[in-house]
Amino acid sequence: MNFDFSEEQKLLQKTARDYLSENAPLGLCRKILEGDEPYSRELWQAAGEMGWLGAAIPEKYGGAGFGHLELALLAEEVGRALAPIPFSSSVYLATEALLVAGTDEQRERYLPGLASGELIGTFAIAERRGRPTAASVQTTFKDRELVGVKLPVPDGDVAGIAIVNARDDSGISLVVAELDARGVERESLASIDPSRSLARLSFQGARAELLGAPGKGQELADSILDRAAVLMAFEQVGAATRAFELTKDFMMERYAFGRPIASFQALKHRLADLYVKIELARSNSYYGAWALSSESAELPVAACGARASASDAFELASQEMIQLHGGVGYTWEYDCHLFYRRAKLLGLALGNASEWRDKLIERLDHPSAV
Amino acid sequence: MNFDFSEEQKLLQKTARDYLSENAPLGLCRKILEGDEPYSRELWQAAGEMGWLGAAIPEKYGGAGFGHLELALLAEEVGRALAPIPFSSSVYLATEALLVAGTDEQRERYLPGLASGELIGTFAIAERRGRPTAASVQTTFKDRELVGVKLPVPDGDVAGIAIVNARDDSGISLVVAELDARGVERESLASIDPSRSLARLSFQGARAELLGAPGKGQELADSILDRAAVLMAFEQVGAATRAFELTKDFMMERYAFGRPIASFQALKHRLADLYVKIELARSNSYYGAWALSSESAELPVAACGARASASDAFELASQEMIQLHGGVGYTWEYDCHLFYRRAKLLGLALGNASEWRDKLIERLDHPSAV
Amino acid sequence: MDFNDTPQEAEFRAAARGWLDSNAERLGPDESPTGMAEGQDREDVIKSSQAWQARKADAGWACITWPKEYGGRGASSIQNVIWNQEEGRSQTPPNVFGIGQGMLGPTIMAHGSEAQKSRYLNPMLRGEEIWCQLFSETAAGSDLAGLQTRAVREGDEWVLNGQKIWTTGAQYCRWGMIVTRSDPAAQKHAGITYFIVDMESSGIEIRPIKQINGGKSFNEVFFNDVRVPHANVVGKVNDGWRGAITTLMNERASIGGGGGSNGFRELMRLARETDWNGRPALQDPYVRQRLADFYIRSKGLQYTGYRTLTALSKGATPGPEASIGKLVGAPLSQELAGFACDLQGQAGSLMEDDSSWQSSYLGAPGIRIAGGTDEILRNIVAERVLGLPPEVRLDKGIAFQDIPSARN
Amino acid sequence: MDFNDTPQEAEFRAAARGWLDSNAERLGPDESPTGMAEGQDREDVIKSSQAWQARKADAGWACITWPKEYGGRGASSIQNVIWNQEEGRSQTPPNVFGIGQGMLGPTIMAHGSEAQKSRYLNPMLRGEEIWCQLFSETAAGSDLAGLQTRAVREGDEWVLNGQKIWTTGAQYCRWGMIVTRSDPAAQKHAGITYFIVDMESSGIEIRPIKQINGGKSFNEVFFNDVRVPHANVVGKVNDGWRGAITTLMNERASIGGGGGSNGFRELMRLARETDWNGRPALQDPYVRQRLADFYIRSKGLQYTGYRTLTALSKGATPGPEASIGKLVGAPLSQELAGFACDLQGQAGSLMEDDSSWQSSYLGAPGIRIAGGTDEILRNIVAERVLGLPPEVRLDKGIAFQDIPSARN
Repeated sequence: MNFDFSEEQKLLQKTARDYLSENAPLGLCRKILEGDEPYSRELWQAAGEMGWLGAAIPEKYGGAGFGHLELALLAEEVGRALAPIPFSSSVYLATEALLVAGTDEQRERYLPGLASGELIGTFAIAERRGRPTAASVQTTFKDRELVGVKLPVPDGDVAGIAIVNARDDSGISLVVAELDARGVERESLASIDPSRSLARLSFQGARAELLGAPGKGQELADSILDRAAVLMAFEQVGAATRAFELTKDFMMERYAFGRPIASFQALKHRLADLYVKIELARSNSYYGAWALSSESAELPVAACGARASASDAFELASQEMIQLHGGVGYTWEYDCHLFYRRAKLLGLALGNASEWRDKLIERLDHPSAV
Repeated sequence: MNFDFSEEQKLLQKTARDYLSENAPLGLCRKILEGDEPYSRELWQAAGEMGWLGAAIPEKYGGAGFGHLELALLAEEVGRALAPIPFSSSVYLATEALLVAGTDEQRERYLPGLASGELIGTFAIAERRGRPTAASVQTTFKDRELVGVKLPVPDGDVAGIAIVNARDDSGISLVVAELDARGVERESLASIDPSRSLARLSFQGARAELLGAPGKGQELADSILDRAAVLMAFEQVGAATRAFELTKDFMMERYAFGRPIASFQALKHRLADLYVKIELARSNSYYGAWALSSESAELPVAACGARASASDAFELASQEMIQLHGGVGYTWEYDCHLFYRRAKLLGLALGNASEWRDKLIERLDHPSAV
Repeated sequence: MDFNDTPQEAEFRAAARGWLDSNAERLGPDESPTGMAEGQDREDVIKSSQAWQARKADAGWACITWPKEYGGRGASSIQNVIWNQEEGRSQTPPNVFGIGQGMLGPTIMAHGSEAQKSRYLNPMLRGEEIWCQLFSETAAGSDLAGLQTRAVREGDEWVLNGQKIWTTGAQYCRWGMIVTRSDPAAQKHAGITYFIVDMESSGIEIRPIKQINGGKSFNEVFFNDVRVPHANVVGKVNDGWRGAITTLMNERASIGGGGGSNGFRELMRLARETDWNGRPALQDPYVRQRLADFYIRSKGLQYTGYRTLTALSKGATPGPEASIGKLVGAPLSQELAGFACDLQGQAGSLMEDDSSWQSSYLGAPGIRIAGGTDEILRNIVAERVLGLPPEVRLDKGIAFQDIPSARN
Repeated sequence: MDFNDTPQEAEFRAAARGWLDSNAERLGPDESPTGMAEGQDREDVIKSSQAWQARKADAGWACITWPKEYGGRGASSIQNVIWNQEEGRSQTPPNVFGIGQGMLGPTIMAHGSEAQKSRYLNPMLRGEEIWCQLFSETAAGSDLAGLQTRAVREGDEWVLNGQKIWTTGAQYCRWGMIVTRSDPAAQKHAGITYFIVDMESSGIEIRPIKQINGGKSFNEVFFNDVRVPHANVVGKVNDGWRGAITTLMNERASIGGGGGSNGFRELMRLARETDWNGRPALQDPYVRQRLADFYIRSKGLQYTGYRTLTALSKGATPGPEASIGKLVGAPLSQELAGFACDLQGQAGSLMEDDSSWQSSYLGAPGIRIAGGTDEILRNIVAERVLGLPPEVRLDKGIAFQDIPSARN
């Protein structure tokens, strides 16, 4: 039984944590949140140089060739830092899509740029409010041209390529579209977390090409989402843990009635419950990482457990963070709201926790579908 | 604004409470639970003599003619006492069914006996595990004969009549069947709360007669269940309140670490939350009582709110009661389990809380159906 | 059991409605009175608010619960509720006098000198002078009596130094009431003095606080050698906690019964109009469970408010039970808004406008904190409603200055 | 990251499995070892359990974590887990020695006299003598150090009077270890003495406790002038709390990793087979949400157990983190069983047999209390895992006899 990361993997994680605590304090997130820049270009470039963006990309495509366990730990650190970069869109989604479904030619074309950070990718599947189904996809792909509107698209304002699901003659297919090309219009949209951007992408006959087999778009999207779900779970667990630690530290320092507020039993029990919730999410995420890295048939089930528990844990942590800080926690000046906003954004990014719970039982009920 | 019971109604309630605390201590419930008697005949007889059983029955049918507000308060007291009598089956269900749908002749035939307690009635609609629909009713009514099995039927072992839903040529209809007649077999079943009995009723061509219009069984059953739900909510709120009070008293008396356990903040907050939950259930139940007694079109919605919140409140109260008593709360000797068992029994008796929540939104969505 | 006024209440309601109908426009069933929006010209709002207040005062409809000798009409709690209901159905300007009229005026009546009563109460009632409350500090919120703003006597004056926070409307207030630490060597509750302070004094600096939702309705107020005449002490020196308690009790009493809309109807509409896995979300059994739970809690609160009103109507005074309203309502708002975001799927993270669900989700945490956190409210329910033993106190029986206020 | 043994672990597992396969029957994948059912003939069970224990002892497979000098093999924590896994896959009798071998034996090794070690440890290891733990009292559960059973010295003997509760197996135990109050004038933790007591002494009365689910696995044990030789004091007089702590730490350590079945698979089956509003309950989105939540918590526990095992495998010793298992698992069992009842509709209140959901629902509250209530476990997580400040203690620094133990 070795249900833990290796010493080398932990060293990589520590290096990342040290780098981020030096170069990406929460003030960096705040700077993007309050300013006009859509993301931190410096941090993004550095992440590319350090091999984080290509952690799971084989060396022959310009990646670092580490693997998914390493990537999971990097995601945890990105989460801890609330790093204001399009990491999830480009790395968990676009890159994984190409790894899962790209032709060799497509990989050669895009992966080196994604690994270095020169190219940002994203995954554009939402079209309207609610929980989508295959039947609700309106965007069409015909004669190699995309027509339709996707929104919101995370990081759609800054991405160079988008993986898009669209309806064609064979059903739903995935395609890859270059976003600086003719026939694409982008509009930035206000985000509940302005440190991470959202956009509307309008495709008006934009050129695109198939990614993976025609008519397999739904299955491929599900598979890509499963992979991203595990990585996102690590990002959420990382952020939840940071929120928890900051809250605990605050409560040890903050006195009321002559003693630290961390000494009040009702608050101690709240912290204990939150800690337990985060630890269970962490354990579920570990299992997801094992399933992802070992290409296990259990991935579809493991991804659901990791994603649902990590979403819930981060959301609760961000809510408790404000509440247990009291009045100052509700001020713009304190960092609590950075976590509160990010928790909602990440919680919705790949479908909310209840969608993943629903999928979980569906998959447990039909093991053949796994 | 007079959202309260009148002084006369409260006096009736106080009289009932005094009577029950004298004549139906928790030991009476325990006696039935541990013994072979299916219910307390003495208490039942007394309840008939004091007019409780006929509280909502007009005087011309032998009732006390008080009304439903009075009945609601009596139900609260029956709940407080965990009275081991077939009150809900006979009074909330069978009596209400006859009041709602009976012909004058049927009322004259049955209501005087139900009011005095000489006759016990029940409502037999469950046939199998799960949440039933009209389509799942298997019992048939043809040529005035019933064929089918109903289980579990609360108090079916001691009832003289049962209101039964059955399939006939016109759809689902309600019928009334006398249970001592030929073609009826009864079997007592083990109950999670042996102070209240459950039975299987097998109808093998038993004589029965229509109650209400043919084909209207589903609508009538829904309407009867709504009325019973409000009354049951009072019974549940009464029991929850008693559980709460006993727990609070215990925690004031019980010392650990040199102080009463009621002084530990985490436990204080638990009690506060439980109190609030019970008070909200009480308020929802008040609204239900108003809707029931005023024949308001809001009854179907009000009943859902009263029932769901009262079920949840009593279930939580019964669980917290054991937990906050600690080890002794888990012994047979203490009374906590009487509440724990009763909460589960009552919570399932008319359909569980989630069924009522589901109905609530269905009804709010189709106000025309109200 | 009915929802009708008693004959006396109906008579009072008719009188109130009669006056309101001749002096203001009646709102339609779906209209709400104008609120004070962010960015609206504040001076205009205050002027129209003052004009309306003066009109009410002239007709005897201002501060109706105040005794007649101070210009009120000695109205009962239930009459006050009725008046508020009726005024709420009229198109009237936002009220900016609540803190003074509801909390500070009654404190001055109870503890102030005759000179203070005759100087301050009438302009307060007429809305000519607006008041603010200077209570919370950065390190004294739930534990208000841990306040550290210093007051030192110099002859006939006191010199104030320190910092208050969460002060509503400090920019446009003429007067404030401030609790200060006048004797750090006394026990915690025994060295507090309560003052009326001229908000135009030199040494006062007001800075708006930006909240997490971007709003700026509160302020920090800094006191830097601010001089206050001794005549402005409310009650006795070092006995200010007694007056502060009066203010806080009136704050609680000013919480009305009833429980307004928390957006349930809008959530039903959202669920009806949102596709969820191929059908309207409202048809999804899980969504239904969540919605039903929100409805039941929200109605449970509303009906609890009816019970409170009934008690008031029978002559009771508002008690700590009113804490339930905020304890249930604030987390409910947060859950409901968060669920509404979730129901929108990925689009739930779009921040559309100030009245969106996203905006409510950002605003909700403040409601769970302001005016008593969830945790303080649970303490109040536990101790004052249920009679459970108080917390073990480590800050009793020693000088304030010896109470630990930070690690080491 | 993998689920394989290290080479050393694999070697140990092979050795264990080798011996087990030649001495017991291997269970099929869906079989469980025989448990001790209510009503089963207890003597037979004990005899077969003792026979199996002796066989293990002869081969060096008894109490493998004990040092070699006491008959164990000085095995590591992870080896112990592996052994338990393998033994659990064999058809073996229920183990009735756990309290002695897992908790009391290690206490005697740490604090006992040489005479005690040589007299008691070997028969304990071989299963020849069964032991029980006499700790909790009616008024000393979560606050164990509040115990009141008196021990008074008379020459070379001590006289014990009082009452213990929740003693497992008292009827068939040869020896017990009991904590007593030997000096009520000392501070709470300073006047406790720990004894080995002969359960066949006169003055001991054992009464089974009936639990709410009808079970009777625990007892009350009454001590009425029970005489214990001074030689049976474990550790020093009045210093028994130290030994008691050792016992409790070993209790915690004996909680294995892994988290067994809590009935999720059975609940899936129930949901598949139950009609809910016209279709299988498993198709209902609300039911799915509840099931998924149960699954995720249950798997989260199992994987947390894997993390603990991994740490053990790397040489760590079990810490207070193990408290999470019970803190999560016990309420989960109650919710899951309660939900299963609810899913059956009205039929959910039928009490069918001892293995029904109804029976689990009645048994679950006990799990939330026995061996540390939810609340005590939250304290442990808060204080020992997270390092939050301890509770304010009113029972320190004064004589035990002066600590309030009841109102007035």
